[in-house]
Amino acid sequence: MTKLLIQNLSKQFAALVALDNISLELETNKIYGLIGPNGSGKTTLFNCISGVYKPSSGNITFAHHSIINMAPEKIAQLGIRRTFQTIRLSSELTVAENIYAGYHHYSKHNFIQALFNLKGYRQDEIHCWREVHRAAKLLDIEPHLRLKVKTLAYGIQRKVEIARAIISQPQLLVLDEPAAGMNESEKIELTHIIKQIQLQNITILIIEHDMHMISTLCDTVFVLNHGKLIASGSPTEILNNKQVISAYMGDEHA
Amino acid sequence: MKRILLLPLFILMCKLVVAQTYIIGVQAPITGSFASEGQGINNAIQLLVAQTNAAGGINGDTFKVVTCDDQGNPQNAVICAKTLVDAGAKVVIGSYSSTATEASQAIYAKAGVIQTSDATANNLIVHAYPTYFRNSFNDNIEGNFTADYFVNIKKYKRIVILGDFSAFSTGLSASVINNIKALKGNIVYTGKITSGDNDFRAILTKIKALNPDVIYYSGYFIEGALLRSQEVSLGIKADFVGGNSNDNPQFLKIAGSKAKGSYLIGLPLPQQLDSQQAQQFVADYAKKYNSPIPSIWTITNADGLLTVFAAMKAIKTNDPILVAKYIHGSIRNMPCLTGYMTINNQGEREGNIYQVSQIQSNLKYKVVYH
Amino acid sequence: MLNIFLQQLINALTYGSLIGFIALGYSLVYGILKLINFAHGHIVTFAIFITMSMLTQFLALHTLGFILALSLALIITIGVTIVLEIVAYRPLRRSNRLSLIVSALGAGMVIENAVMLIWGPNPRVFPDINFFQGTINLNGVVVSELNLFILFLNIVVMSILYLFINKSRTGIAIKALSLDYQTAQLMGVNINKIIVLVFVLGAILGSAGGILIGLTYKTISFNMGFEYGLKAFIAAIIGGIGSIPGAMLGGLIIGILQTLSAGYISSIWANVITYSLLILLLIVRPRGLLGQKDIEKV
Amino acid sequence: MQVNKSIFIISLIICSIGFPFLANNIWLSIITTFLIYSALSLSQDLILGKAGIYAMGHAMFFGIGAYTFAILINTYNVNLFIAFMASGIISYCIGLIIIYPIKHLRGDYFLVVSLGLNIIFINIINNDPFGLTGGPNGIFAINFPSVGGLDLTGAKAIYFIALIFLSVMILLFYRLNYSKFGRAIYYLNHDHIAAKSVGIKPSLNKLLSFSLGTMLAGFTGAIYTLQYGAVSPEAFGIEQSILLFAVVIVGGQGSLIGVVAGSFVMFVLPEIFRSYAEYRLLVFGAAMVILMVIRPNGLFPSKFGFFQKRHLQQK
Repeated sequence: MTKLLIQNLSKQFAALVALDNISLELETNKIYGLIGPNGSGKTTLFNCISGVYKPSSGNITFAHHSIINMAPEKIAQLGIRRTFQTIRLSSELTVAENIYAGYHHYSKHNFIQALFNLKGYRQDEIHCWREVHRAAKLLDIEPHLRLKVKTLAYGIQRKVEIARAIISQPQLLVLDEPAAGMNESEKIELTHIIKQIQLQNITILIIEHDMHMISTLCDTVFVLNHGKLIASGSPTEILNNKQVISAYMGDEHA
Repeated sequence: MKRILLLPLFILMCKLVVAQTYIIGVQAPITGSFASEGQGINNAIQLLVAQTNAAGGINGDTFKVVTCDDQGNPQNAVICAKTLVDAGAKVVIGSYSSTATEASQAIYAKAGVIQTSDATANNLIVHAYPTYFRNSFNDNIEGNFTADYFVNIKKYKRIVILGDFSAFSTGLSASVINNIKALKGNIVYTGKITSGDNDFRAILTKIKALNPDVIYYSGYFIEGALLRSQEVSLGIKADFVGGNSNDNPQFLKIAGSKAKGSYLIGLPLPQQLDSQQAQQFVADYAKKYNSPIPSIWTITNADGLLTVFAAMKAIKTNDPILVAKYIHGSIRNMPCLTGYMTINNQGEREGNIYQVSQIQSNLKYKVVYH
Repeated sequence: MLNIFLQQLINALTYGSLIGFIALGYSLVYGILKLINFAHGHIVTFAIFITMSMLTQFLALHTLGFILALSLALIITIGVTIVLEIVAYRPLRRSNRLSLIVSALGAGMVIENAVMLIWGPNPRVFPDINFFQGTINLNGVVVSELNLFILFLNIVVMSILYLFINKSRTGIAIKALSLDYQTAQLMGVNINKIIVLVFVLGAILGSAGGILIGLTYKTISFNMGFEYGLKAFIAAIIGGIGSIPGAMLGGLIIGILQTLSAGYISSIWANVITYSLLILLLIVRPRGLLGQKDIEKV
Repeated sequence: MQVNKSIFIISLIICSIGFPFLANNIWLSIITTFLIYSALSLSQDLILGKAGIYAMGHAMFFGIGAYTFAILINTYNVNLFIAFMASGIISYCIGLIIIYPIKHLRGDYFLVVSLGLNIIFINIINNDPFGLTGGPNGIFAINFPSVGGLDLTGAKAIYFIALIFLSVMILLFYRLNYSKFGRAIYYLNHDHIAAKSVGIKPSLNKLLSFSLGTMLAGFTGAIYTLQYGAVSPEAFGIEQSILLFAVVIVGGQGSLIGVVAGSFVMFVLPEIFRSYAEYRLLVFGAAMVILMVIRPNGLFPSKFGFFQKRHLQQK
């Protein structure tokens, strides 16, 4: 079943064509990889999907909704959640409070209930606290829940971001270089975690430079170069694709 | 816990300040845009009190001045009024502006403190507080005088009235306009400028197209002088007439040679006061503070205090209620720095010492009508 | 009717240029530090007063005295600006933007009240100089020589500044710094030196505007910095803060709007009309007229 | 810690109730002013510190509330309570109407627009539209009707009204952090891109926090009118707006104690030094600079946390 459908998507910044007529399709409950050299338009594509950028032309359909002119918060409410290349957490807040942000939209109490600490508010808080725990458990960061984010190691902060994105049961999770800055053992752990997330019925699209991780995780890989989709297929197909090799290594290696 | 203990301590401190001598309060804009006027009033009152104390005080009391800066705004005026009442002031001079005066009136009246101010707004007398009296003349007297001069003496056919957004200027403009209308004069344009601005060529260019005989400005001297000099440099032939707040030596300095030929309607300048007493006061002030008296308002306020002193001497008591009662109605033609002081039952100063002076080519004032 | 309109246009352009000069100071500093330098208007006031003092001191020497007085005044103003930068701005460069703004507000209060204490609360009169005193009357349209000089200076200063920023080594360093602070530092740009330079440049341009204000309107007062500073700051924003031609353009627009609304619609509602139009302009062009649209890095 | 804190709060309550019976008139009036301005600064903090909207025209809404209250009572003889409610609601509506078209402006551009609106507001009330605002003089000597035989214009009565209002606001602000709305504006202020990516609506929350801030300012304006019995344009000008802006930064953005302390520093300390008239503002300005240099995040930087301790302990 098709989850996300991108048709003829283009994005231009003044003279620069960042995305050039991209079309791709993601199916439910699979893990997709998005690779390509630096500046090939991977993050721009993510920003178009999550609504941060307005595409110049083309269409994006998610679960039968056209999300092309939707505000980022609307898209997030539909069930597309993302992480960022550079960590965007509130460093003054604790891990729990940061993860809670992802659940915010589903929190049900009103201001009067919060003001007087009424029953509805208390129940809501307990429920959300449970959800926070669940997400933290999945990412294996439960022990850090009460610590401020700024005191934690980079690898853990990355995981907090992922926890924030999955707490509300998204249908599509878009991860922008989740393993950047992690060491080998952390990467292995992360690979395991992402597989666990997939088991929650979540479709995942992931930007990553680590080919090993991509090939162990992904069902399908898309390759971008200069804003164009130059290849797609299973990891083994991609690794042997001449165009992909030349994009990465330069023409003389082809 | 320490923080909590500090509060009562503050309160105690404030209670201790209550002094033993007869206190005269000055509520004036020591800072802010009227700072020069406020400081002038404060200086003059300090000088008078020092002189009176040196002469042995009155009825056995010596005087002490407590000053409060109201910055010319009503909110601070209220705080000042409460401060001065609590400091034990029995007489308060101030404030300079009508707004600040009006805001503080009720508090002084309630506390039985004599208040005198130079503020000219007509509505200050509406409540007829028994303790308030005015030491200058109200807008209506000036409006009447101005309208009469324009319509009957100069026979202007096309009159332009300008003002700024201050309460004072708005009140004076309204009064002049009403009086001109009553005399069937022809006003071709009324407008306002923003005080603090320097460039009025836009409005003057518009006025130029209306071809007026006279431009009257009811605001303060800085803008007045700028209006005059820009009027001349734009080649507008109309006479320029400034209201009483254009009476300031700065007017001549700012407008320079362009000032000549313009008229000012107002009270005499400090230097023009002819009485011996006034000249002595002007000289004493210059000697003590090493600067000239900023304006005539400094002197009318000094007159206010002198009136209070005179009343004290006349009834041989310093009780503010009795003094105030005496002032309302019993002070008649009392010689003072600005001529003669007459206070009616409402606390309004009566009479009229307005004059029209024209600036001559040697940049001196010459009284042309009074 | 045409005469009147031309006269209004000249009024607008000269007034607008003066505002523009001060606005340049806001824009330059903003370009680098993203700081609304609320003290700028007061620095300008200080420059005017110190120039006045120097001029009255040296005016007997005529042209030579004029130059001497101007240079001395400028040196003192630059000194004050540098002290201000080191004391009030430098320690806060890395913290929250808003604290920098409040520090600038405080610094402005200090300067304003210092001017009041030094020169007194009374408005003062700027001394007359020997040149630019004449006026030219073209068929009823009056232009003073000073007005012409202001317009001329405006063009000269703009061109020099444009060349300086775009062609000189230092200018390019300023540009680099405004684009990316950290990279510029890595590239060997001496940040402290450049920032001081920008403040000084702003102060010089502001002083020039201030002195021209003194010459044009004659009257100066300790609190004039607030009014002029506010107008100039708004001009800088309207033009697109950070942009040099934008600051001048913003000044001219304010001059034109104010003149035309007071001259043709209503003097009583002039401020309402002017500011409403300015706000409308910002609603339509949220980054000012010549401001660059910044793309947020995600 | 917990016991200490309750002792502190209880003594604070006792002190604030006992204060008017011990203090003299000036101090009662200064402290009442302080309470009013604290409430006003808190309402500015909701917009500036909590929601991160650079609004520098807050005195305008304070003025709208004050004028509404004064006009309703003076010209239309409206019931005191209705007039009070109206001043908040009208301020709220105007705030909503004003922010709607400019909600997309960011940072300094918003700041300039709000300053400009404040200038327009002052110009309008100076022009005495429909003879309602009394022009530059303002409205004076407002006669407040007594409510149920109680004279609400006595110094003590106004003190308690201001105290109750401020207490309500403090409670409101204290609980704000624990509510959905408070958390939303925190995330948006901190990183609006990240907040949007988890589905937090930026414009709705911006509209809401701005208009709520203006509503609270409107109520505060009504209490101000009650205290002074007069309104005039000067109290609502841009100088006042800039000062309010500074209070929030000096105190600490988003910090309850900080903003109240900031109001004390900016509004009460100058009263104490009133006798140094000429030097007052010089010292005041220098103090602002020094304070910012020493404590760039304000006197009491905000400590934000939105899970209550007992929640954390539950699991």
